Amino acid sequence: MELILVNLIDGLVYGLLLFMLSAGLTLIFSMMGVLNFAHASFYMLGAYFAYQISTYMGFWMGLLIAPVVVGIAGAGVERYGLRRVHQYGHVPELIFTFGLALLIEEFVQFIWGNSQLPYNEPAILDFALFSIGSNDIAAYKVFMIFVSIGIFLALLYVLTRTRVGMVIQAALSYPRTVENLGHNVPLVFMGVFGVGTGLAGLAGVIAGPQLGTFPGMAILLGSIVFVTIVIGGLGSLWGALVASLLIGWMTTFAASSSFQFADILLALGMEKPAEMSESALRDLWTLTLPQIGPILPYMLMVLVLVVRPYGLFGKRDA
Amino acid sequence: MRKTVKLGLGAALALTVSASSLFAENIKIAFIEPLSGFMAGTGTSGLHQYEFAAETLVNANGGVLGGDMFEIVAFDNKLSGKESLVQLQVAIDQGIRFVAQGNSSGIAHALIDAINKHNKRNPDDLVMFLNYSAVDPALTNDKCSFWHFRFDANADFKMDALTDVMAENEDLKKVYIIGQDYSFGKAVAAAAVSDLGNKRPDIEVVGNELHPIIKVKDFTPYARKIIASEADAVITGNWGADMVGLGKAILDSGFEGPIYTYYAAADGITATFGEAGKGSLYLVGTDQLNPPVSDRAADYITAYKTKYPDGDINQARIVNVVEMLAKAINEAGSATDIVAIANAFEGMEHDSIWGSKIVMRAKDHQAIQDIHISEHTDEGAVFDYDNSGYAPVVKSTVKMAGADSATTCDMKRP
Amino acid sequence: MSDTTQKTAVRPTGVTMSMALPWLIAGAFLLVMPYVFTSNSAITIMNQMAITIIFALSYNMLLGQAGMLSFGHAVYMGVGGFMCVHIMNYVEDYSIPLPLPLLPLFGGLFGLGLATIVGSFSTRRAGTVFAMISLGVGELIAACSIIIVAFFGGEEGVSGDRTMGLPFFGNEFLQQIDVYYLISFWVMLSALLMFLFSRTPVGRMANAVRDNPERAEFLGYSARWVRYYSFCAAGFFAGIAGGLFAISYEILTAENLGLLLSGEILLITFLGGVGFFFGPIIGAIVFTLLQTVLSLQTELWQLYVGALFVATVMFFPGGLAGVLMMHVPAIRLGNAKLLVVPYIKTLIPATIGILAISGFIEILFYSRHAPVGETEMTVFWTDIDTASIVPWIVTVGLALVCFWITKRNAPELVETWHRANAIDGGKA
Amino acid sequence: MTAAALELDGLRKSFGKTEIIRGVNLSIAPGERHAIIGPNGAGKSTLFNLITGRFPNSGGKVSLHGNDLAGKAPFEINRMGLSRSFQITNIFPKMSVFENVRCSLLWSKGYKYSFWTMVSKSQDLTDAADAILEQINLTARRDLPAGVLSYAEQRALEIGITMAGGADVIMLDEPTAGMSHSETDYIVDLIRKVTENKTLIMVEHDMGVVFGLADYISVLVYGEIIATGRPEEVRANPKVQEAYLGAALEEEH
Repeated sequence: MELILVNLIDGLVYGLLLFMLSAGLTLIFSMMGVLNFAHASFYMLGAYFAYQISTYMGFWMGLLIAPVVVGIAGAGVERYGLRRVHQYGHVPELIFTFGLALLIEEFVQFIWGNSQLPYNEPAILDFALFSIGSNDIAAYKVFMIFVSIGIFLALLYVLTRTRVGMVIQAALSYPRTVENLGHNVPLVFMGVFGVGTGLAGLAGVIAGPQLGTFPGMAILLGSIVFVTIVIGGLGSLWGALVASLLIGWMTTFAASSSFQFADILLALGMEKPAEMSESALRDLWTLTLPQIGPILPYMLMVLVLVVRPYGLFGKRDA
Repeated sequence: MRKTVKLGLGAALALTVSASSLFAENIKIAFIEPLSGFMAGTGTSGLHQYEFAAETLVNANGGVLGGDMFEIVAFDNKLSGKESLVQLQVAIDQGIRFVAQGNSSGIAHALIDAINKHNKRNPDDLVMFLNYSAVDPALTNDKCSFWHFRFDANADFKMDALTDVMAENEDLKKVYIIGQDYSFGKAVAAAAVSDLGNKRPDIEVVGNELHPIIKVKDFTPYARKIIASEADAVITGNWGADMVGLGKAILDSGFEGPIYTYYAAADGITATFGEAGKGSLYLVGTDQLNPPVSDRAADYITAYKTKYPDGDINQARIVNVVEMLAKAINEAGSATDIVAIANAFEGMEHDSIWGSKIVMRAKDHQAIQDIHISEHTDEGAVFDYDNSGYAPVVKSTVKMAGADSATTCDMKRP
Repeated sequence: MSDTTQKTAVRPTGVTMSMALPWLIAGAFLLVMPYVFTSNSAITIMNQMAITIIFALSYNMLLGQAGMLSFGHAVYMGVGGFMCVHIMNYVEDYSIPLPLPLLPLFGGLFGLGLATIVGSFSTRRAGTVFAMISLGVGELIAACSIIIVAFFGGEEGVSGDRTMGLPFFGNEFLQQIDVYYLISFWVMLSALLMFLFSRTPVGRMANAVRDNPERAEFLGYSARWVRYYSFCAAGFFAGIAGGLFAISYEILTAENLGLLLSGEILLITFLGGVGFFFGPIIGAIVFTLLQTVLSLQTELWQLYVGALFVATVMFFPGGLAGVLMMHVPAIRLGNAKLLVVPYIKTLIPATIGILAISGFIEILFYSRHAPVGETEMTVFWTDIDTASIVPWIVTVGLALVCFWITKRNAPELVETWHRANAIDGGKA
Repeated sequence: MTAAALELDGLRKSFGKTEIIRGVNLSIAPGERHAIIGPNGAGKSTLFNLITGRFPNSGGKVSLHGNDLAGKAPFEINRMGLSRSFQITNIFPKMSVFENVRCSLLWSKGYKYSFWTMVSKSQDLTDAADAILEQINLTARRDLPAGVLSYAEQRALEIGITMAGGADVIMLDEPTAGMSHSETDYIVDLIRKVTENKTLIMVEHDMGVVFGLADYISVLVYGEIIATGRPEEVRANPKVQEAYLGAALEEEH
């Protein structure tokens, strides 16, 4: 019971982190039609920039400055790269971001090397806030929850209560119409791309100390972010939130469960082979749920797409 | 441009990467490791250690066979089996007879498989595999080869030594085993279960878990489970980011007991754990750096750190590889007669700079040596890692670990 | 009507010399190559190229011909390859009289089999849905490769021995050169078949569905089934590539199924150019060279490859093949010679400028990572001392000067380009 | 009596709460040339999309030669002998003009999904495609990418593609939209030429075209047909004049 509560909190932390990434991506994706493969690379840049800033000015300045720097870099990429490629169509755009992801990874390795960076939680948050059973809940985790929820509320406010937000929302549903209404769509695109990548950068800043800061962190998270927004439905902020939390809890509970596939096989009336190494199904007999936890979201995505191609909350075709 | 690759760009582009050797008298060792990509740090660090060892321990002393110098030739395998095989072929075409590799047992399997086939099909052009850190036990058991020599202790030996030490701790009642879901992770888990069962049947294995390799983003749920299981100690074979992620999650969740590891050091890992890992992280491995065993060892490390201030000697057995290869070549009297060199290796005894005696066991080509259990700490860390002030410091030693262990190796000799 | 009859009269339906010529040249080229590059490693690299060519062509059946963006194409090559290694082992264990050259066919069949299953639900829609399903399925099967050890062999994969089959006209395929000719045969055959496929009704309709699936539906074709057949065919040829991989390397591992390889083949195909049949061939050759030869020269090769991709996408979305084919109108008009001088005046300084930048990057990289006290390195066959300021100034200065010259001469090139492509050409 | 070429029976379509097509009944005899007119937003294109299976209908029935089309996909309907063009030019822009036509011939020539025959080997196919190019006057543009043709040429190609498959019921959605007078005349001649002995259903705004081509006219207003008949009858119908025609005719002049 205690473990379930702890898992709920942990899943929430991870889910909200995913949301910060997928919120930006879903905005970019649905407005510009760009599958931004480099999105997680901006997340990585956030962590690296924040580390660099934190060595001079401390964690908090890194938290403030790094996302802005990442956002500006993202806007620059849109202005001087993506906008040029946009005329060729969506596949070249995707390949552009693909190449960009490669370049950013190389850039990071060139500047900071290949090793893990000692980017850690600020001392002020490096304590256990409370315990559930013998499990500590680190203060930093609670801090992450607050930052993510803050960002969500801010996004919600901007999108539903401001003029810019109205334009963006309209563009989400009717991308072509907005252009005809005389809005400066290239500027909106640049802004959305900048804000989206900035959000990814912020996610990197706060996730870096928790999940590690190393050159592989972008690849590790890259495709799961796509999975999230596809499951949630493109263009739907609520969908992104629901899917993020769903994936967060699903992977967390899968990892901490001790379900064995042997139980299914037994239930199917199969007999456990005496000599395991001879059995063709030996891998199934020893398989546990935690072993496949991280690939569950992919299964879910394939299922969702086959049954409902526009995702859980999407209105438009993906 | 990499200093060690002496080929002109034009020549290489023309694909004539054949034996156009500018240094015909040099004895070349092909170093096939990831030199680009996310594992490049480990690869480059290994390359520096090889170059330094060849330079200071062999070449500076007049080389082998009365004047032949060692030369390390680097090949980037991009951590890919396929690329390793391509680069192996390039190396063989350059007339290289010695192949050194160690990161990833999967690639080690691919390489030795290819070398076996090559040697069978080209008996006049033999190649030898110097495995300095791939620890999958199968390489010196079922899959053993006459052309393969392992200088690291294999995963079973290390677990044997580790459980020897654990068995002495009477407070230990419950142990949790967690590892990456692939051959090495499974080998560690299997060895831990069987060794603990033999040595301390009263210790309960409260968890035996595999997680997908390099796929887990957040290790917290695994850590929660470990704590909920009320384990007193954790054993893991994780490396790289999986080690950092798991270790940090366990420590953050309030785990108090020891975490026994294989690879929780260097390449940024030591610095990342820093103070948090002190008193919790233990490492099992060969070669003692801290405290230094002799002035010679200390001088060697100091010289290395002077040359590479950002680097560490984190794969110290490389020194043993280079010294023993020099010895074997001298004994065989030839740098090209691979069979004679292999025969010289078999049963060779060597006093390592790191204080251990090393015996290259003839029946399976597995080096038998001391295995140490070290603690991640800043106390007595004379030679720290990652310039962090912390390093693994040896706490206990198992002499000539696994010397009388059995092997399923059925060595086929030429 | 006379016009029509004339047109069809000059367009005979048999195989003409002009159609067969590129294939004959390619065949002759393949035969001669091993006499030019004799070393085993060169042959291994050429084998790798040939395998990548089939794989890339097969990928382009999806992306270029049928407009399906896949992130999981490696799976079909991998599964075909794994099956071939298993068959190789059966041949060895049970002495099955199977000659090695037939093996890739089995790879193809298993690739096809998997594609028929996955395609049945993934090709219902194109676009993002197809792309994401391919990503999901790719990830699932890649994950299986680690979990289902019984079939995929886990981390160390499955290895076999190609020499255990029935000797083929006395050849046991001991050496790479024997394998080279086997692979050459298959690469010619597969490329020809894939080319012919694009000329069949399904192949033509694949283009139509790519351009406008809705219109194709109103012509009586189900876009979904057209995509499905293209997908299956692509799976078949990917499987053949997998079978050849199994023969060449005699081992398959988890990386053969991974997303990394799937992404790589996307980049290769795009680099070569998706708009032309021969585009992926160029991409495969160039990328293999970069991967195997450039990586011998510098640790930063991925940086350069990444930059090359981004530059290609930004400036030449048609890929390398597109760049080549851009010149066809000018050549047809007989104006190609006009371009020679402006090209020399812009491209040579541009090339030198780019090389100077890469030299600068190399010096920077070296000076950051070199051991203390070591300052001598070799860049472009020149021994330099990184402690001295001269090489830094030279590379930066050279780059600036060269780019300035390029920028100055570029308008002339653009102008000449327009002139060369105008009907009245240089005469005006 | 043979079944009507196309019969609509109480056809309905709603988008959300809005009902766009509100019970359309229409019967078109084989060989008839039928025009559907109506003000903007009357639901003409929607009606087309319902008939051809582009949208699913919310109620009612469509039959082609007496066969119910319920649940049929566009490609199945096409195979039953109904072909359509689009209001917004809908061709294969990257393929050559010749390829465009050849692709539209493939199914009707019985090639189906075959991957064992070469299209270029079939003299029959090439001749047929060239004949259609001749008919639509695009022989000179044969090998150009369709995307670079002029607007009128693209419309001609669109019609060529539509009728190439040999369907006997042809539906054209505003074939002359956006054309100059001379271009319109060219297209009208073309339509007359290629729909010889076929059933033609078209949506059109240009009354000159409508009265020049159609045997029968239906007037669609707010999703309902308010009148059907010979051109002169419809012209004279006061309801039509009130609802639509008058205004439209005024606009004309």
